Amino acid sequence: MDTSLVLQNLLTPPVLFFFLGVLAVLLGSDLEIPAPLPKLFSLYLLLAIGFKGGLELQHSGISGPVLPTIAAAVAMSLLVPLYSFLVLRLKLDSFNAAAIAGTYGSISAVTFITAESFLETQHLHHDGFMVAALALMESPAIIVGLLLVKLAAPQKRPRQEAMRWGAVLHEALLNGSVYLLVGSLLIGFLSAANSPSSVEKMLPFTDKLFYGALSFFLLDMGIVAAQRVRDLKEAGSFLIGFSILMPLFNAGVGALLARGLGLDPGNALLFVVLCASASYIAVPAAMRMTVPEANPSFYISTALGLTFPFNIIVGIPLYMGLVNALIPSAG
Amino acid sequence: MDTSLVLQNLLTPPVLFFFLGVLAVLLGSDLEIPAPLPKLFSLYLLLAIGFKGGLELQHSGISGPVLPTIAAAVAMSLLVPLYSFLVLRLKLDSFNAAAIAGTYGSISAVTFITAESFLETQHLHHDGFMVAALALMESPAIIVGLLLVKLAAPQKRPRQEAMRWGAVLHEALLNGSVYLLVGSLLIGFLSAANSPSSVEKMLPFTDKLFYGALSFFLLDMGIVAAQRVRDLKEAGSFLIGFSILMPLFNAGVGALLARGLGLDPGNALLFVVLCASASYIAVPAAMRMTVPEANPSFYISTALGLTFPFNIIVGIPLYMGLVNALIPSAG
Amino acid sequence: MDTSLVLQNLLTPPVLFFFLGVLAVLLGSDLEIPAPLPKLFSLYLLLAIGFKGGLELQHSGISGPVLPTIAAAVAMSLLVPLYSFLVLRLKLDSFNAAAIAGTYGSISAVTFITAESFLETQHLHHDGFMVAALALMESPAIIVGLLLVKLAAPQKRPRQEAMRWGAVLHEALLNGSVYLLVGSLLIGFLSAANSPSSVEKMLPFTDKLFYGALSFFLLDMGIVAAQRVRDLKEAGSFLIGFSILMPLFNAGVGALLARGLGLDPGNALLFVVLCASASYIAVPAAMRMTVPEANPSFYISTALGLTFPFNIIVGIPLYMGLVNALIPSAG
Amino acid sequence: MKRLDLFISERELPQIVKAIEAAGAPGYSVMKHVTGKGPHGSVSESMDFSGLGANAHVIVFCEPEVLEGLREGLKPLLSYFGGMAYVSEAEPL
Amino acid sequence: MKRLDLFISERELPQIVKAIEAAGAPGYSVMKHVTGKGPHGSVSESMDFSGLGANAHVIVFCEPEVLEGLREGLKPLLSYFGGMAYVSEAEPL
Amino acid sequence: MKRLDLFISERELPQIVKAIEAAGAPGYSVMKHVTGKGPHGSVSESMDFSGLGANAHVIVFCEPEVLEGLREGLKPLLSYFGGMAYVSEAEPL
Ligand SMILES: Nc1ncnc2c1ncn2[C@@H]1O[C@H](COP(=O)(O)O)[C@@H](O)[C@H]1O
Ligand SMILES: Nc1ncnc2c1ncn2[C@@H]1O[C@H](COP(=O)(O)O)[C@@H](O)[C@H]1O
Ligand SMILES: Nc1ncnc2c1ncn2[C@@H]1O[C@H](COP(=O)(O)O)[C@@H](O)[C@H]1O
Ligand code: NA
Ligand code: NA
Ligand code: NA
Repeated sequence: MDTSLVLQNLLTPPVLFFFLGVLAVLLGSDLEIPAPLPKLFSLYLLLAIGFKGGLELQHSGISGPVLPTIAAAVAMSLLVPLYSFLVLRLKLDSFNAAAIAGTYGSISAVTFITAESFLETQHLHHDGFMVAALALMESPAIIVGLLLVKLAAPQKRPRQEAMRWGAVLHEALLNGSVYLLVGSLLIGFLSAANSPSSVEKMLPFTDKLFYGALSFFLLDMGIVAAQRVRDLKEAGSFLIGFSILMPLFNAGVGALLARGLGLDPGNALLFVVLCASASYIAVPAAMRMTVPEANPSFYISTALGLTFPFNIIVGIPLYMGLVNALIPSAG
Repeated sequence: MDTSLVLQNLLTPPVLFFFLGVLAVLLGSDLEIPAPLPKLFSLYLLLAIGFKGGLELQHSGISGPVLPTIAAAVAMSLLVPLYSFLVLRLKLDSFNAAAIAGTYGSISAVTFITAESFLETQHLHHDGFMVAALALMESPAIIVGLLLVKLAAPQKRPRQEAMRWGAVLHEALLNGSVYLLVGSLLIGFLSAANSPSSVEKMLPFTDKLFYGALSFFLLDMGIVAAQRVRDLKEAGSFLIGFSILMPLFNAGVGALLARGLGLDPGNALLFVVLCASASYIAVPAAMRMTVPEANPSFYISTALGLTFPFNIIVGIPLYMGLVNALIPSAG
Repeated sequence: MDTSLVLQNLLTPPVLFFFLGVLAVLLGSDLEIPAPLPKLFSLYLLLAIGFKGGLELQHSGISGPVLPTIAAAVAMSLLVPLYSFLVLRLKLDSFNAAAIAGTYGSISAVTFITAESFLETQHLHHDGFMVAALALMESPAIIVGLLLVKLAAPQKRPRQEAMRWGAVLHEALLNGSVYLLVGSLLIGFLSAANSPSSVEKMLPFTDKLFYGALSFFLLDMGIVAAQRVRDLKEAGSFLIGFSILMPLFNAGVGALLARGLGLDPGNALLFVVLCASASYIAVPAAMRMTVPEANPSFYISTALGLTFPFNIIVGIPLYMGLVNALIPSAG
Repeated sequence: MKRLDLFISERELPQIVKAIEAAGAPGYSVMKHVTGKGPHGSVSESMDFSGLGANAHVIVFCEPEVLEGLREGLKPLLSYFGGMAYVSEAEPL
Repeated sequence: MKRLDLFISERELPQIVKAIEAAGAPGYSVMKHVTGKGPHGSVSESMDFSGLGANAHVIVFCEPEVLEGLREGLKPLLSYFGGMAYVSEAEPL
Repeated sequence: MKRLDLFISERELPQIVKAIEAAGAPGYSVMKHVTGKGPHGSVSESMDFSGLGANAHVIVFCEPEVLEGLREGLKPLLSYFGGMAYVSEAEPL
């Protein structure tokens, strides 16, 4: 493990503000970022990352590794929940196992963004189509999670109609955060083709502010993640182990796939981070609706209380080391 | 109708984000921008547009077409409610007719801003004094609206004292959004004269962010406008027709006036847009207070559910075509 | 008193927006910046001022006048409450006297920031270590305030346990705003040393937006301060006199100290402003918890309703004049 | 003791509060951002940006005598501007 | 007249409101951003950014007959999704 | 069953919640951002930016026995910090 990479990641404003938030909770400070301010930053980050991805996708075009990479990403978002479910069923009932499995098949946009920022400090190139992969990995995992419930859960559920496929697909595809991300991607794509001068005028908002807004949001994420640590005790050592080992395993699979796809180191890191991260935005909201039998504190505290901090703090530089070992830099 | 202008307008981020918001409602996405975040953007836009207008007014000075244009704008804000009222009385009672009439005499700052952005993509010059016209068109229409109620409504209203002129003038002149717009205009004007270095330091906030913040706000406006479409059915075909035809008529009158005033194409477009737009910020809040007998869903859904989207999407390029036909460009 | 300095300060956007807020209340406009938007700006300003201070501290290093200045600042935050308490006890009970005394020993970050902006329009240099002084003056004053209650108040208080020293130190040191300011300072300091490229990416957020965000926040501060003026009547002429004369006296002491410390005019002004300002962010929240016997409208309305506007409008240029008289500019 | 629950538009809050104070109520509490539906239709928070706002929920605990004054002062406002008011029983803790 | 106080997750609000309307209630009021604790654990506002949200407090004033319909429509939702409901007495002002 | 309505400063919320939990209440609900007026004067939201905040409205539904414990735990807090508390009757739906 390349400790200099870890240190380089650690001493940047986004990660330090994340720590500041965690520490606020541990020390008992009353620092608080009241609702709906975190929502403002969350909406902004989704809009900006989508828009920037759309611009880059327009410039790079849809060729070369684009489609295979996106296909591989979607495949991972279908596969990860399946094998996660099998592991989780060792200790948990079908409802909880399916909800957590879906969470780990999906992605964390903030982890992705932090990895992008890390790449920029490393002066490593990455492509806009990775944002398309990000956008397309959210929904399939939700659907697989719910499919697992339908197949594996006790036959008679009181409100079976809540599981109508229409409702599930609706939740998976039109969930606010998925919708905003995909919509902004399309808007970036269309604007870049038709109105370069208007794109220019968007950049101070979507580009220049981005890093600072990410740092501010991570301050809140640090607070929220640390508040979840208490729940982890309730979740027990099995889930704690799962929250670290499953991302590591997924990262390994992701790195091999990235190598097979011929991705360059920057895109490879992002691909690995997509595989290794777990959703705490779109998926919990979907699961609460469609698998109310599952305990939210399980799927939120694993994804947000442990996997997210792990990825932000040591995961990203660790995966960079892995990528560097597997994929020789072109330079 | 110049379809290339329509397309150029359509494929810019502000209009596309507006569409994204509309589509979110039509498709049933749970995308939501919770209160008071839209208020943040609304306050910001008023502050920034006022401040920028004040700067430009300081630089251009108050000469040439400035005073006649402002006088014509105020005249239109008095006239439009009068003939609108006559039309509306064909089908509606005095209360509703007066409230809607006032709405159409007043202006929509967001439509104005979107038109400014459109002019910039067209590389057409426009002047700061148009913001002064914008600021001065809000209050007279409110007053005329209430005057119409007083004159035409049944003599005995239960809480006559609510219609004390003091209260009405207060609401018209000191309404939060009118006040912020006019105040920011004055601050821009004073700062530009006395402290150019401080103006320089304001610009990243008021200028650079502007386009992105407008796009974000229009995402919410799209959501809110689409939610109003349901109310339009209740309003019936008369009001639906009114919401499209009255702006078109007002645009025609405005274009002729702009030509008479000798405005160049950029300022002419803004003048037309002021005439053709209807208020859904200052006026509804004023009407709710002073004409509670009127049905808010009528004056909000016409101005916000139909006239606003119409102007944003096809109105602006349409009016540009009209201006281009009537006023030969100096270039 | 140098009236040209007063005018130069007056006609800048931050001070004009403050006036606009005050006037909104006086005229009865319904302009409102709803919660939690002011909190967003308040958090942002603390984060940005801390971060920038940390950067500058890293560049300047901890040498020369840094430590003596910080020590003098902390000493003033201990001393001011002591002699303020003696003065206040002439008319008030121990609880109210201690709470107000603590308020005046502490500082107002927004006054400090406005003074920094004033220095920039004056093209006067100032150093990052002054932000460290700012950060370190908040807590001691809170502690002295509570010590005074403990020593001087009636022996038997109903909930003595609320005054446990642990709780008091906790409140003083981990109060959200103190914590965010100190944390951001450290993050700026660490980032500047280890990741200059990431600092570069923070600047559009922390630097470029700063002046505009300050102006927006001061609009709200104007509203809030003017709403407090009513309470001042209740507070009576003794407290009104105190709110003006005590800052002037503290400014005098501060200016002499600054001269003794050999500070250059820019840093000297900031030092004076720290001495002359009173806290209305960290301290009231702390006092409400730990001296509930004191009347909040007293310590809030003096610090926020009178001392703050006085400092913002005439204090800063006045103190500049004083500094100019006492400390010859190096240039 | 009586408990009065009022649901009115945020926009009318200042007038309602004035009437409550005029009736001599010993205190009141206000919650804004209330949405809902009533005889006058649906109220959402979506016009909040315009200053129009949603509903407010006002609670007043008072003696029965004060309630009479409140009824007198509030009824005309409610019938003119819309809004609902309900009374129930309560005791201080 | 009856007063019904419901505490449910914001996420289930649309379904709860649908059930209230289906039961023929004359109106209802909704307050969001409610935190709290109940048999299913603590609810805070910290996940608000994710669309998960906190609790909502729904109040319905209605006649006793309507309450029966509400009970029928709401009970299954509450037992499936969690949430609490309490009834008390009230009168129009 | 009993219903307890508390109105206190947001700043004292953690201590109040602690007392409610200590009294063994089966649950509680909290609404922040409550403004109002009482014997100790007016409370607005304008100091929210400073962390001082407005009032909170806390609701507890519980059995009469638990109410006794709540009274004991809450009364000293209310008399020291200010705040009001009212009790009424309610039944589960
Ligand atoms: N039956 C009811 N139960 C609870 N809240 C109600 C009821 N009827 C009306 N409301 C509330 O009172 C507000 C004003 O009612 P309205 O009379 O329609 O203006 C509505 O928007 C609801 O928030
Ligand atoms: N005894 C109670 N008193 C007041 N509110 C309660 C009570 N029990 C539950 N609640 C509220 O109802 C919500 C849902 O409860 P539950 O999902 O059943 O745990 C809680 O989060 C509280 O806001
Ligand atoms: N009679 C009342 N009716 C409703 N709410 C009240 C009443 N009295 C006090 N309150 C609420 O309780 C809060 C605290 O009151 P206090 O600190 O005792 O002045 C007030 O700010 C109001 O929100
Ligand atoms: Na994943
Ligand atoms: Na108009
Ligand atoms: Na001080």
